[in-house]
Amino acid sequence: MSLIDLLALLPVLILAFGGTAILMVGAWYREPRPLLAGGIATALIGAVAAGMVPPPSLEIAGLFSAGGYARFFTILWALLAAAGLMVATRYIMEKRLGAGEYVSLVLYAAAGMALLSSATHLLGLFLALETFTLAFYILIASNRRCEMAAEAGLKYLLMGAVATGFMAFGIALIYASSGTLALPDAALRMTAAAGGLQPWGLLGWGLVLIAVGFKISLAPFHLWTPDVYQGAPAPVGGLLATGSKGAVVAALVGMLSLAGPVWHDLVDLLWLLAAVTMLAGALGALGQKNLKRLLAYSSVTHMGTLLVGLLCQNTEGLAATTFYVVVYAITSLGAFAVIASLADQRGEPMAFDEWRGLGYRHPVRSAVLVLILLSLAGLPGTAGFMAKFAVFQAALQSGYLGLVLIGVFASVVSFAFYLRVAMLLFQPEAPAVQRHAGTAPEHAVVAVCTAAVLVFGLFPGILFDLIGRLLP
Amino acid sequence: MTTALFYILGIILLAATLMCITRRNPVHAVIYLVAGFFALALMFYLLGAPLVAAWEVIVYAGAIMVLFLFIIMMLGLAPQEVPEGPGWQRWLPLALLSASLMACTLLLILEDPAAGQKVGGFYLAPQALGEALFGRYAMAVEMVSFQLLFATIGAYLLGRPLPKGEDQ
Amino acid sequence: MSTLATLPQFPWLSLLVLLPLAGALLCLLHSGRPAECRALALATSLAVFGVALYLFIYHGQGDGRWLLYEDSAWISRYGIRYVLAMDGIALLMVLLTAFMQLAAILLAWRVERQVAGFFALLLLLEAGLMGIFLAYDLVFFYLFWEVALIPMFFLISVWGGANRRRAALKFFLYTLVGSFCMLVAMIALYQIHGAQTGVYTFVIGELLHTQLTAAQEGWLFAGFLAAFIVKSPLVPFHTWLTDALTEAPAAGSLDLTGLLLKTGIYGLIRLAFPLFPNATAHFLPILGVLALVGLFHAAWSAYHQDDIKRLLAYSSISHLGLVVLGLAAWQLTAWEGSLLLMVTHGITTGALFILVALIRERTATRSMQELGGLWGQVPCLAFFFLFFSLASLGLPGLANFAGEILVLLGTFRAHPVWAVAALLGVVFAAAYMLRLVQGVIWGPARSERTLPDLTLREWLMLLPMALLVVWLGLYPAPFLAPLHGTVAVLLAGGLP
Amino acid sequence: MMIPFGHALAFAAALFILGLTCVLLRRQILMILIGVEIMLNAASLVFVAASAYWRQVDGQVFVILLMAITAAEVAVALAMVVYLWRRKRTLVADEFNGMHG
Amino acid sequence: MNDSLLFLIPLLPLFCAVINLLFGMRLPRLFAEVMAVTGVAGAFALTLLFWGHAEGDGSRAVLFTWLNSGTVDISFALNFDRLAAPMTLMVTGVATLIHLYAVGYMHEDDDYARFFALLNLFVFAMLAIVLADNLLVLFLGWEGVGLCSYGLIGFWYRKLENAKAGTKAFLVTRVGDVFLGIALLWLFALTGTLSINAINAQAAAISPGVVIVLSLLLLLGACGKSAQVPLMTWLADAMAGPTPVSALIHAATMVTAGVYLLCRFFPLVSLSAVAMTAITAIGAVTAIYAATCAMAQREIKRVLAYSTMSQVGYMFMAVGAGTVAGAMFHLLTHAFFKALLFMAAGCVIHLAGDENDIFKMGGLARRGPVELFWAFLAGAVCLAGLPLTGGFFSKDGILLALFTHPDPLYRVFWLIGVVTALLTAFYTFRLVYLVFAGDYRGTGHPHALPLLMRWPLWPLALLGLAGGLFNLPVFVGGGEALHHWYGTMAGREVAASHDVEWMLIGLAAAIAAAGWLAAHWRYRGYRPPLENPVSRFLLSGWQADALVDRLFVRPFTSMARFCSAGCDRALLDGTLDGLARLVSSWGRMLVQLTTGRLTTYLSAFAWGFLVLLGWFLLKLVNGGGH
Repeated sequence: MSLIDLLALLPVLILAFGGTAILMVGAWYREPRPLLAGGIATALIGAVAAGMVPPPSLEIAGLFSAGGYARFFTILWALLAAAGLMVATRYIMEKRLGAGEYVSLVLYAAAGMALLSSATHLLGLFLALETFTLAFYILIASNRRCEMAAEAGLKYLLMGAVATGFMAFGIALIYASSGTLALPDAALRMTAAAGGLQPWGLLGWGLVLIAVGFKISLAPFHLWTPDVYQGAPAPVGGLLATGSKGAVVAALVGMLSLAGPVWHDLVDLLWLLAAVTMLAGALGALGQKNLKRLLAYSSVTHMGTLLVGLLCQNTEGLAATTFYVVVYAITSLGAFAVIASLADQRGEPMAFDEWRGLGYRHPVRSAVLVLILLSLAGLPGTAGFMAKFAVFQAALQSGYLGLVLIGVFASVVSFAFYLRVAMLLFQPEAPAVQRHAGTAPEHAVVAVCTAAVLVFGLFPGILFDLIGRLLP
Repeated sequence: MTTALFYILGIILLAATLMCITRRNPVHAVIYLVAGFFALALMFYLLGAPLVAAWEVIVYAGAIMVLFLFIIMMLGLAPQEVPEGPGWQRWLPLALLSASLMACTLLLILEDPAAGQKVGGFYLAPQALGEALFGRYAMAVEMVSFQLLFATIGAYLLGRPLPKGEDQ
Repeated sequence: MSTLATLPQFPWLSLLVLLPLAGALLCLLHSGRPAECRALALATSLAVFGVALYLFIYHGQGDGRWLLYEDSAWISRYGIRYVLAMDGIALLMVLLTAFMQLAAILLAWRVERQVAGFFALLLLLEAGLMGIFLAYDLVFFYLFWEVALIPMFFLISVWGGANRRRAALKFFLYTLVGSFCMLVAMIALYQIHGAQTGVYTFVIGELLHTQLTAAQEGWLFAGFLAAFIVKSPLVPFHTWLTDALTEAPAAGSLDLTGLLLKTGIYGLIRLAFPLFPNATAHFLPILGVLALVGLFHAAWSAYHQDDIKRLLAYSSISHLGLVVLGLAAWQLTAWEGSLLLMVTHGITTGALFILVALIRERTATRSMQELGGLWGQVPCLAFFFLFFSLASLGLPGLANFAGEILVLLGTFRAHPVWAVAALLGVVFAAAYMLRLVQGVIWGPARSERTLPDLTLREWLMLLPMALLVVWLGLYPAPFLAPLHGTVAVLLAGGLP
Repeated sequence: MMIPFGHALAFAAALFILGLTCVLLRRQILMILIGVEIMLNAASLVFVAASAYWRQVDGQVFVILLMAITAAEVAVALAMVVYLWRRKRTLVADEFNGMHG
Repeated sequence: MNDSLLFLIPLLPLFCAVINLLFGMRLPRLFAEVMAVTGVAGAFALTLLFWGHAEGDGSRAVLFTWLNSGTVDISFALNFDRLAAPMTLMVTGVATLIHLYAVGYMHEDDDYARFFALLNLFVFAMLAIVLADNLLVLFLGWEGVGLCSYGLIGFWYRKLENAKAGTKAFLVTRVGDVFLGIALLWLFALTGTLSINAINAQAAAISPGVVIVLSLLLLLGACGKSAQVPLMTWLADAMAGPTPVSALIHAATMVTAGVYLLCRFFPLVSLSAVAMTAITAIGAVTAIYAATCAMAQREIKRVLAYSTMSQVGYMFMAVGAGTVAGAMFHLLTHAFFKALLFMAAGCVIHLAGDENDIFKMGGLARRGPVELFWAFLAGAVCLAGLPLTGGFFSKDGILLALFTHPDPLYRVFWLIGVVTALLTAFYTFRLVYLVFAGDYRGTGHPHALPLLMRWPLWPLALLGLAGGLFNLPVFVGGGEALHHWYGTMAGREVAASHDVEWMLIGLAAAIAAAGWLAAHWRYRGYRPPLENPVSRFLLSGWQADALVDRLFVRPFTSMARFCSAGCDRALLDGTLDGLARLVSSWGRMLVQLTTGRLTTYLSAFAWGFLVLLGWFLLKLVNGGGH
């Protein structure tokens, strides 16, 4: 660890130490507002630092990259953390949670996600993954007054632990077969058949894939998702749905760009995973009567689609996937932000009955939710469409017509369930009860997400150009 | 001699683990596992990793498993009354899994020349490991230290008693 | 095109798309004040109509090249451009859209619930339709193609009848399946073209010259066809329409039948045929047979309906069958007839849907069992009903006949048997339309209470339509004039 | 001592399977966690053996860090166990099935 | 004078119709009435004024282009030639009288504006047929008369039967229109034009087989409007309309449109002997069919309706026999006396207190104004073909043409014509006896007859009785004026020796007398109607309605049910719903995996791992490790 490394690590350090500092302050000073403000400020400073301070080296301690791609995601997750905190403000104050702990955990998770997105070493990958996963274990269950939160925490924790087991064993096998943990080498040496241990390594990659599959809820490892989304409070759910998944996918994209040929052997497996995931998510969401569970299943479909993009072993695919991740993160966060902003003493609106006719009480946020859902579904003009378009484009270019057709089928089914919610919001029969009017920070997050959905939908060039320049 | 010892230790490890996972009394299970980990620690030692062996005993057997034991005692967990009668549905994947994993292993050992290469005769001095840890991998150590810090917070947040009147 | 494109010109076409969009936004901003929303919507649609009329009068004459063309970069990564282009066909459709939208907005005047939303959706729909008719880049086109669905979906699902949710979902998903097929085909075409020429672009004009193998062309054509046939809708892909039209609110039905259905046929003309000429040539006979089957099937089905809205829905399908038949004949006269028929059908059937809505407002029913004798109670309304019914069944001198006879004259030259069969369908049209008229306006009055006859607003909707129906029936030449050049070019296998 | 690398891996694989068996068969949360520990130890065994095979330090470093992380995770997990016990007085995993579908 | 002014002839009634339609109800009643009569009378006057234009090759006037697309270039164009002129004159003239009559007839009805508008519109449409220069304009009128008859038959719309009768008329005639439409399309495809004269000029170039088919198509089209077998079922029901309507539409004008069409296309039709025979056959069958039906009818207007069909059958026979002049001659005289008969029948019905059944009349000669009886009788003798009446000469001309036709088959048609003449005389006098003779058998109270309903009868009676003068045969000293007027359009020259002609004329007179005598014998004193299967069969028009119902209507409705309920609802919607259910049931199955139990979730890990291992094994076995 040299000074250069530390400098290159600056944004993450800001997040991690800022979090720690707020934790310390929070131990004595229990007033939530300044702590939250501090947390948001820290996250924003981290984002600014990542954007403004050029890294002196492109590599940090051999474990992480500090290149543009890594920085990009660092900014994204830092901003996400800030948004997550903004959305969580009211939740923390109303539930009288420890603001210091909450803020520090979120910042810590953001640091973990940022590191994960830039991992170039299997050890770094593993550690970063564990870092934010641990934070989420705690965050999900942080509301100790809520039965469902406890259950969600337990499910996430146990599944996570098992996934960690798979991950560790997989990495071990990769190491055994290649003799290195540094990513490009680990992949390259396997194809070079150094020592002929390639099959073990392949099995190792498979096991890693299972663990990753759990994190980004690929079928059949997705079963926890709806329960956890439902149980976790919306601000945490928002982070879980966006950051935790996005960071893993970003890491996958990074790994893929570093480890090209090894994935070649995994293609058919990935193909199967992608297909099953898209279908499982779309079909599972069909019968849902709870918006958060529906969003969970929808995230499953989206991860399947992402995997399609990943499968395309070219820059098109990587760019498409990255674009998709960003868009998905923004959109999903928007959805959870709307849910959180409507939460009141009765809790968050979740069951469809609570949403019915809400458009007449809260027209703006309902309309925004509809827009977000349509973006998730992939309506042209929204960012979601461009994301799907990019992925399908790349997939067709790589010849995955079958996957595209499955994706199309899943999209049709997705439209069905998203539209059902959209209809529900504006059903006149039984006007819903008034929910919370929302606070300024919540509105700000919703507004930013909405704007992003539209801007990236109509002018995706901005983001595409950026990604094109950043891709490793 | 040591080669034979390795296999003996391996068998002890597996046997102890098997005992562990089949015990109905969690205390017994943990004790069996501790025994297994001792054997594992010795295997580490034989593979030329004395420091890891020591840590296995100290951290795993000594700290983690004791922590388990502590919790079991604290919560006063009785041996489970409900017999664990796993139906065939739960055995089936396991049986298939074990069979196929073993098949894979056998195939590899038989087919793969690299798997037949000998290991051993390698000794990594604790000093070298320490240098690696606090040299190249200092950043990882720092991350783990953060991890431990937040784990502490988490344990505190989750583990403290529920507020009055809200514990059911 | 080259000279036009280089000339700096006022972006009329963008204006056509953006005006309603702006109107929709303004409506939403005034969501608390229904009266202002109505005025805003009316003003917007009037403005759009004014622009369309201006274009018709001052830019309507052409020799088959683009009348107006706007082109600028949009998403350069995928070669997607912001291209709006107008030829004679598009001009006609734009004019129809602007006109029908005025009627729709007047018709929606009485909506009580969520007025701002309703009008915003109507205007959004108009923007979408304008985009469909003008966009000349595949992805840009697709954008509008889908965007136009959303307002219609909400119009049906929120303001519709008893089965609205089901109908709305069916409508949306059914058309969506087709659209997705088209999307996949679009991307595939893009890649094939890119691989061949190195130029990756979605601009239709550039894609025209892609070399495709027979199999490729067939599959891609099928993809496009899926979208357009469902939207048209050809039998047997039509059941969504009957439900959607029946359940939609009045203004929604008007737009759906008057405009949205035309987009399918427009897509065939604008995209599917020029892009895949060989596949088209192979497919035309099947298309003709499908159209005929649809013509008869829908006419028969219409005869069996009791709900007058559903009957009209089937009549729409039947008429569109004739339109498609004209296209399948691949003959200049038939094409011009089809295009004219699209316009006239939009107006006549649209007017009938308006009348159904007015009848429903007064009598609270749409069942022929419960209606009758309206001539004695609301003579003006009944007169218009009779008038438009007659126009719809193709009475010479009224609008539909002009289109129909051109279709038949043209089709007979290419496929006499088709034309003869289609003529038989004309009797069927008379059968169900007269049954409708008989059930609604003749017979004894069903209730004693007096019903109000047409109000000024309703006159404002119906009278221009009636005049237009007479005009189009007797002197369609001004509306045919912009078509001559364009159709000739299209039939020759190219686009300007 | 000289043993074929494959034999070490075979031991590890067997251990992993035993751990997985524990996870899948046992219903008590604590036992499931113990199963996870077994799986992690199987990974450790592979790391150490590979470290010897490649004559490198990295594998052992990973094991050390893995232990630390496990410790952290176990700490949180056990806190969760205590928390759940307080809520429900049971540690049978399937009892926590308030959400489903 | 400018030819374009010819357009005033049809446009005047149209203008008046539109004015009445739009403002009729808001302006004084008198205004509407004056408007209506002026429109038609004006057209009549204009026709006289423009008479000179018809001489020679006639005049052609183009108003503006209607349709232009590619090779299609169709204008609104009129052709006022020697065929059209007398027809125009007849239509406008008879229509004027009928309008006058209608003013009287409708004076108690409040819905007069619609009535007069439709009446005027009807005249306009008929004029469009008559004056059409091209087939499309003809078609416009063709459909137009269909529409107006629809509106007028169903005029008293509150009775659903009336509306249904109107619908029936429209639909059945539209079936005929389809055939005309096919002919139109085909002719356009063959000749590239729709101008009737141009088509006739090019007719010789069309291959004979096609000519046959085209002629048959035209014939079928004509059958629809002229209520000939097989498209005759609508006419009898059409009597549901007000009597002036019956007089106008179903006696004088609309039903003659078919004959006029065939005459217009005579150069084309006459090219094919087969087609000519078919025309004659249709005419003959209709003539005898309608005559038999008329013998058993009980309603006065239905008797007249069937007689119209029968007489139009004669006109068809005339065309078939090749004499356009003969057909037109009968058309004209028939128009006069049939309009007269209908209008008189309207008066009779008025007198009988809106009673239609002739068996509930009787003695009306004494009940009403005596001139009514004489007017009716004048019409009747014309219809029956008593010597020296207009009907006698025109009918005789047709029989002569049939008799002298070189084809022996035409003798059969001639025989049918003769038999029909006998039947005609019989049922005509049956009508006269039942209505006017004996004592009043009804219960209704007579309405007063306004003057306007009475005096328009006289000109018509005069025209009917003296109609023979228009085309008096040479051998009785006439000049065959009509025949000469038509010139080249007159069709075949009917040549026969004077002996034959005198023989036929004697036969005709004898037959008419025989019919009268038979009726005298049978109905001199009142006898109740026969109730036997034969009369029931004839009363129902040979069960034609039932036949049509079974052959066409029922299959149509059951097909409609099949398409709508069977195909769309059950099959298509059922398939879609089934697909939706299938997909959502997959969804339910998948969701059942999310049991909420951790053990399930964990075993999903195991299954996933298993798949991975399976794939791995496969790879190992296949690739030997690579």
